[in-house]
Amino acid sequence: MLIITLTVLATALHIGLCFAGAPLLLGLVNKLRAWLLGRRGPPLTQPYWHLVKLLRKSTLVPDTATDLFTFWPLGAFLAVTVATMLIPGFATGLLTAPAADYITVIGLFALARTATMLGGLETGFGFGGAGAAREALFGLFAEGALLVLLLAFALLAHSTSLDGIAATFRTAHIGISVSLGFALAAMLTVALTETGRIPTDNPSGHLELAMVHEAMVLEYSGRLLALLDYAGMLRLVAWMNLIGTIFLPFGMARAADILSWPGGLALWVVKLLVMAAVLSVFEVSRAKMRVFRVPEFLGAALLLGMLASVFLFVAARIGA
Amino acid sequence: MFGLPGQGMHLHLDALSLLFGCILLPQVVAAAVAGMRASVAFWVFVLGMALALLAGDQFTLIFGFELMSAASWLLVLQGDRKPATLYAGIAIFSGACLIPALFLPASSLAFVLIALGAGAKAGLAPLHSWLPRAHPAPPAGVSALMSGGMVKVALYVLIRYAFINLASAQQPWWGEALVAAGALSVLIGALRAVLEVELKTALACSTVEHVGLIAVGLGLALYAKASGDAALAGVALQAALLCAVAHGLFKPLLFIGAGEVKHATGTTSLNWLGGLMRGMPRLGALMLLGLVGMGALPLGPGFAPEFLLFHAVIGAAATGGILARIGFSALLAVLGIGAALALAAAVRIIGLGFLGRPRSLHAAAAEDLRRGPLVAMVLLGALNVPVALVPGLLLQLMSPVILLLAPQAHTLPLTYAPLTLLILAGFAALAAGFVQTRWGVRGLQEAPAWNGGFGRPPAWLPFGDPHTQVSATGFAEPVMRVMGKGLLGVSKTDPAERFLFVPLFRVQTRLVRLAERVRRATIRERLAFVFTVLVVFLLVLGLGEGG
Amino acid sequence: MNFALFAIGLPFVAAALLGLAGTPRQGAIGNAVASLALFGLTLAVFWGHSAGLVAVDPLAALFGTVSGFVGLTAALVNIGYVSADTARMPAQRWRLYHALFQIVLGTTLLGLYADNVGLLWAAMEGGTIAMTLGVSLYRTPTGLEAAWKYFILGGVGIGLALFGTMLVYLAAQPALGPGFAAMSFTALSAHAAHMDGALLTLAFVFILFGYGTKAALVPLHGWLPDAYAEGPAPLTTALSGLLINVALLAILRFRHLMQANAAAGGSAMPPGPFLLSLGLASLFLAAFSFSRRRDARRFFGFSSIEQSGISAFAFGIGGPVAIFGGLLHMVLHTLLKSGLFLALIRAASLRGSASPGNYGFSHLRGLLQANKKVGWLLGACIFALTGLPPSGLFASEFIIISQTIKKNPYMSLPLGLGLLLCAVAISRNIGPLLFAPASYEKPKPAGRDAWLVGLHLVLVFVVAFAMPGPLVNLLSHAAETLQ
Amino acid sequence: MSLTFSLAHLMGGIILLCAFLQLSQRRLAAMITLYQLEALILSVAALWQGYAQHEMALYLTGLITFALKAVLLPWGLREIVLRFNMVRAVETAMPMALSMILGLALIGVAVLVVLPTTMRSISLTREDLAIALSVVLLGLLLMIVRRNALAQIIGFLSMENGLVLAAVGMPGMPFVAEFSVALLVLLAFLVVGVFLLRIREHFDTLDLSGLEEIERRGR
Repeated sequence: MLIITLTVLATALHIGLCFAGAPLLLGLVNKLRAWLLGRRGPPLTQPYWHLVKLLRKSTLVPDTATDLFTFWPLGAFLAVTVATMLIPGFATGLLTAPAADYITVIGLFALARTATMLGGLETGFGFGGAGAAREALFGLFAEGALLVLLLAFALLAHSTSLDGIAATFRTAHIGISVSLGFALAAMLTVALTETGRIPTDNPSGHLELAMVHEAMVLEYSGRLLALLDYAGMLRLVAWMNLIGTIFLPFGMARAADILSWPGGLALWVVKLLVMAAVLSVFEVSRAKMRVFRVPEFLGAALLLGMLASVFLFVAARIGA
Repeated sequence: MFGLPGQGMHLHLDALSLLFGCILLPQVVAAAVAGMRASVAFWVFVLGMALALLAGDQFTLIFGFELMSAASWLLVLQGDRKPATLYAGIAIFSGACLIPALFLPASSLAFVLIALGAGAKAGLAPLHSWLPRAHPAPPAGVSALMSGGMVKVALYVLIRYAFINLASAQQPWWGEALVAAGALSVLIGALRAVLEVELKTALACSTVEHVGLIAVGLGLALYAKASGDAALAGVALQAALLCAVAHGLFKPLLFIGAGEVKHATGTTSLNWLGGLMRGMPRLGALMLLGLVGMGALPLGPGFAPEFLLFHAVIGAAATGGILARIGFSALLAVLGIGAALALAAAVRIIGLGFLGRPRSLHAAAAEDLRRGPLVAMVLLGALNVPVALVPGLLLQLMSPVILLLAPQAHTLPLTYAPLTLLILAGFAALAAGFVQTRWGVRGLQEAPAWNGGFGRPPAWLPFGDPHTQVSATGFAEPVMRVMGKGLLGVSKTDPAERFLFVPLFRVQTRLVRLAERVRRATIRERLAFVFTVLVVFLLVLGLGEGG
Repeated sequence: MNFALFAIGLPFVAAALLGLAGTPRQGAIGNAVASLALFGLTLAVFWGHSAGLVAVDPLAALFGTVSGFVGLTAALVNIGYVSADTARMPAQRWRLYHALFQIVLGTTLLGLYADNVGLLWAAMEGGTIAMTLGVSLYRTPTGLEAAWKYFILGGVGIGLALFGTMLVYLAAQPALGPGFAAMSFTALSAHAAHMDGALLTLAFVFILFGYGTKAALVPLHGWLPDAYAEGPAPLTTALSGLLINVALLAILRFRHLMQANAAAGGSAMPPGPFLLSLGLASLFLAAFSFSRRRDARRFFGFSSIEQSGISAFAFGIGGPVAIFGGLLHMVLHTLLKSGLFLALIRAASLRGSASPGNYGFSHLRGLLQANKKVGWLLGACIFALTGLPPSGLFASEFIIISQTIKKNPYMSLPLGLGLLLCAVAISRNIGPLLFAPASYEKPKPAGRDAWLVGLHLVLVFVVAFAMPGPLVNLLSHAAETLQ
Repeated sequence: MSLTFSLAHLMGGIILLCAFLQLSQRRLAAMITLYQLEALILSVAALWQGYAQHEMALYLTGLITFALKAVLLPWGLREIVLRFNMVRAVETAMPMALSMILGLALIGVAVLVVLPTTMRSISLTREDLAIALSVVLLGLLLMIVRRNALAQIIGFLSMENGLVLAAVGMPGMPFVAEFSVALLVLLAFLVVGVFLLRIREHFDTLDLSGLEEIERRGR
């Protein structure tokens, strides 16, 4: 009984923190980027105000759009939300753990991407279409890479559920192996693409011909745009959670024993901070690449993933 | 009594044929309702499939199989004369491969023949390139049944023989070969599904992809059976069979819908459609359901099979040597890319066919579903829901089939729980709604969209200039540029045609010329033929008996 | 009483009468009446008993009945043909035509019923001569040329057959000694074991070439397509299939002698290879000759070559079941092909005239516009030729292929390939023939005798898939004895 | 008895020689003469066998052969030659020498084929059979190497002589007369066929190269 209540509590806490903190995390990243660029940058709470402002504004619908226009942002938002709920943050063994299969998560991200693409095609003008086409292209290699990576993890952890992977990686001493290095590199590549950061896409750039994600949401305004933006923030959190869960599982709390929560929470915040810092440093130090170089970028990630699983085999053979 | 002289015809029903019968039934009903009721050839077609499924002896099996081919050939012929001959060729080829295979003792040769025959009929690479030509030709109901049903019957033959009748002689490489063919079909099928401009052709290509998925599952199961891996066999079979069920439900839905698009707009070329959701909302909604399945999106009917299939591949990769490891990780990559391609294809069909602005006045003036097709599509759509939401239940229903195919296989409960996801999504939706109502502003106001700085369209284009929105070709262009050129070449011709059919036709023409030369022979030359052969025979005789 | 003698005699009497008097139309009607009586007699043969030179075994009786039936339907369609085409020939030549019609039937029955190699040979020669005259009946240059080919090739074939027949007689000497006994099939097959094997083999080669010419096996087929295309349709196409049957049955019987001798340890070679090679040659030559045919009757001439090749192949495979398949194939093909030609005559007369030269595919295409019934019937017949179900040929071909796999697996590969090519080549023509958009014409009546084609088709289906028990026993027993 | 055989051999040999010489002839008239000789010998052989075997049928055969083949047919053929004035040489399809070599080879084949057969207690020895077979094959060869319809007929006729030669040797073989008569009907038809072809003003020559109408139309 107690355990159940604790699990429920932990899950609620996880969900609540993720949802509440998502804008903050984005604000943090923007702040750090600004600092690294030598500017003062917007306040940390800027994203919250942004959302509120959008909620207050009235929502426009292009006259050429169909009735499903309002549906796509909701779809994208819901998909990301569910993904965020599934991916463990500060603790393992959450209520959602049984459903939290890696492949399901990939599917949910694909679902979100699909909804965004359709939203981009909705109005029937050039930019949305171009953005959707490019997004579809990126999706190809991203999914391939993610699946190949999963193979590496599953072979190590003998499980494809995120919880299982995290648990195994935390307890069993896998150590720093070459394959995990490859896997991490590949994972980061895919994460950058999926969250629409530099070098594959520029979240702050609004040059029509270059943008991908922005192009698809170009026609959205008001609360629909708020939904989309909030979904973007959640996606960032979700990905950071994913990477944290798989690659930095140490010190994660167990939902069942309340005593391990504080440590877990603290470590989780630290992990997010570190990742945000790394992300902003990386973004500042790199320039956006041409659209048709992105597939090569992701293809490299795919190959890295395959290498990872192959090296695992070798490592298993040489007993390392 | 009816049947082979002196032997008659034997029927026999078991779990496997029952399952495939269940796959077939709704499509048949739907196709009949959708307007094929009156056609005799259609019912002969159905009869052939039923006979093939219920066959208790080789004659009945081949009879039904070829009857199915013949009837569908006639239907294709009525639709479009061009692909009919190729289709007849493939159909008879599969018959010519199957008949020997049924009589040979259980051996690898028998399996190869079965795989060739059934694979050719199912559109398994490299013998697939007829399918995107032939399946779109007949009326929608028949296309639906061909894509959703006939292909399954071919797979049924493959399953029955590979798993049951030839089980005594099975080799690991059977599975590997099947997996390879399946992977190839997945890649080519999905890629072409993204590139094709014709709606029905794109759907047919996606059929090739799904046949590939099923073949991969079956191949893995064979491989597991041969290497005695019970769990893997179970999950692989689950994947294959569930994929067959799902595909048998959403593909006919899509084909019937495509037929309605054709009926309403007079074309199925995505470059002339657009904005149909406005004129045909019901069709749009049903197509959306089907396409969610085709794109293997979560909460759709197509996701659970992919999910299981990925698990199966991962499970297979854990076993075997370094080559198997490399091979299976490559397979996983191919499946992932294939899934993403299928997703892109689905997005393309929805986004360019049903959303955005019409690209032609026909598309703008389209009227919604007729009654019959509506009923058919609603039926299929309703049947899609349980596959999408309670796949676990279906898998339990299928367990006897799986035990029939792989007696030692044991199956695990499905870890993909769509209902849970729905509940979570419900919570989130409630929260979002609350926030909206609490702090947000209600109401939507229409405003002209910014058309990217293009000039005002002429008055006779009520929906603006079609050329200012992305075309189907344009949407596929990045994929074509990155993958298409590599796999299909610039001309977008299927490699199977380039490397298989074209050379064959060349040989055939050469032989025809030879035959013509013989026919042109004068009387003297004909006498000379006779004479030479006679002398040859006599020589054979003399030497044969003298020596 | 011996109905067989009446059955053989009737046509010749009728031929004499029809040849002497009557307007074309009267002749046609008399023809039909005679054929009807003949059909009755061929049925009666089953119950009559016969001995001596004309001793009918059940197999012969069966094929006799089939021939009678085909003759009857052909004669019925012939009425319409004649009355439509009267103007093209003077009356006395029409008389000749009707006489020939009956003579062909008579020689066919003689060849089937005769229990004597000499009579068989004589019958074949008579048939050859009658057909030759029939082919050159219209006196067109191409017709004369076709007739000339028929003369030369058929004559040579007949000569070789005669030589073979004499050799058989010679080979039977050690067993049966001089006299008629050495020429009767029953006696020969009873004493096959004691015949001179080497001589018998030699004889078989000549028989194969002689009667193979009549059965149009490649490379002896040269006369057939032109002969089919140039003569008056009911005579040279609908009936000529019957002579092919006689020739195939003769080959089968002689093959049986050889097989029995070889089986009994005689010095005869097994006959399989000869038949297999000729059969496959026919199959493949036909397969590649189809695609460039412009004249429908030539086209189906090649298909006849293909079909008799298949039967020869089945006989080459040997064994009761394969021979059963071969015989079944012969029966089905005879019924089907004659029905097809009747439909073709109807179709051609829909487009004007059914006289030679009006059977070009380009001339017939888009039949459904002219008349749905005829179009579908013709399409069904052509489709049935491909051997895909529900065509009856499927059953026989299935039996043959399965036996081939059991007996001689490697032969099943070329057989399957050949069948595949032929079926594809044939099916290619159906589309244009039925559905091609022809220049607009208003639908014409199908003619009263179109139902006959349907009757043929139904018979083919029933015989193949719902064969009555007695027939099964008859055929399988015949196959047993002739294996 | 030995006299019977030796005489039979002798006649058979002469017939074979005639058949062989026909290959070497360029002019129709010569061929016809050779054929006439052949038929003459054949009738004599038939009569001789009839005498040897006391067979009425064989006497009949011999008479028919003499009357029709040795007298009537040659006359008819000569008529045709004169009528169409084909006295000059007819063109051959292959060099004389080659055709004769082939002829020799064919005789070899015939012997080779007949060799293994065991003739127990039959008046017709294997040599006779070999001769008959060679005559048949030579006749066929003649039909092939001559471009002229008439030459083809002559070839066919000599082939048929070979048949009758084999037939008369068979002890008590029924139908011999009937066979030869039936064959003759066929031959008559061949001749009539030539007339038909000629009567039609279609082919200005009997050279068969003018006889490929259908092929040229390529149906």
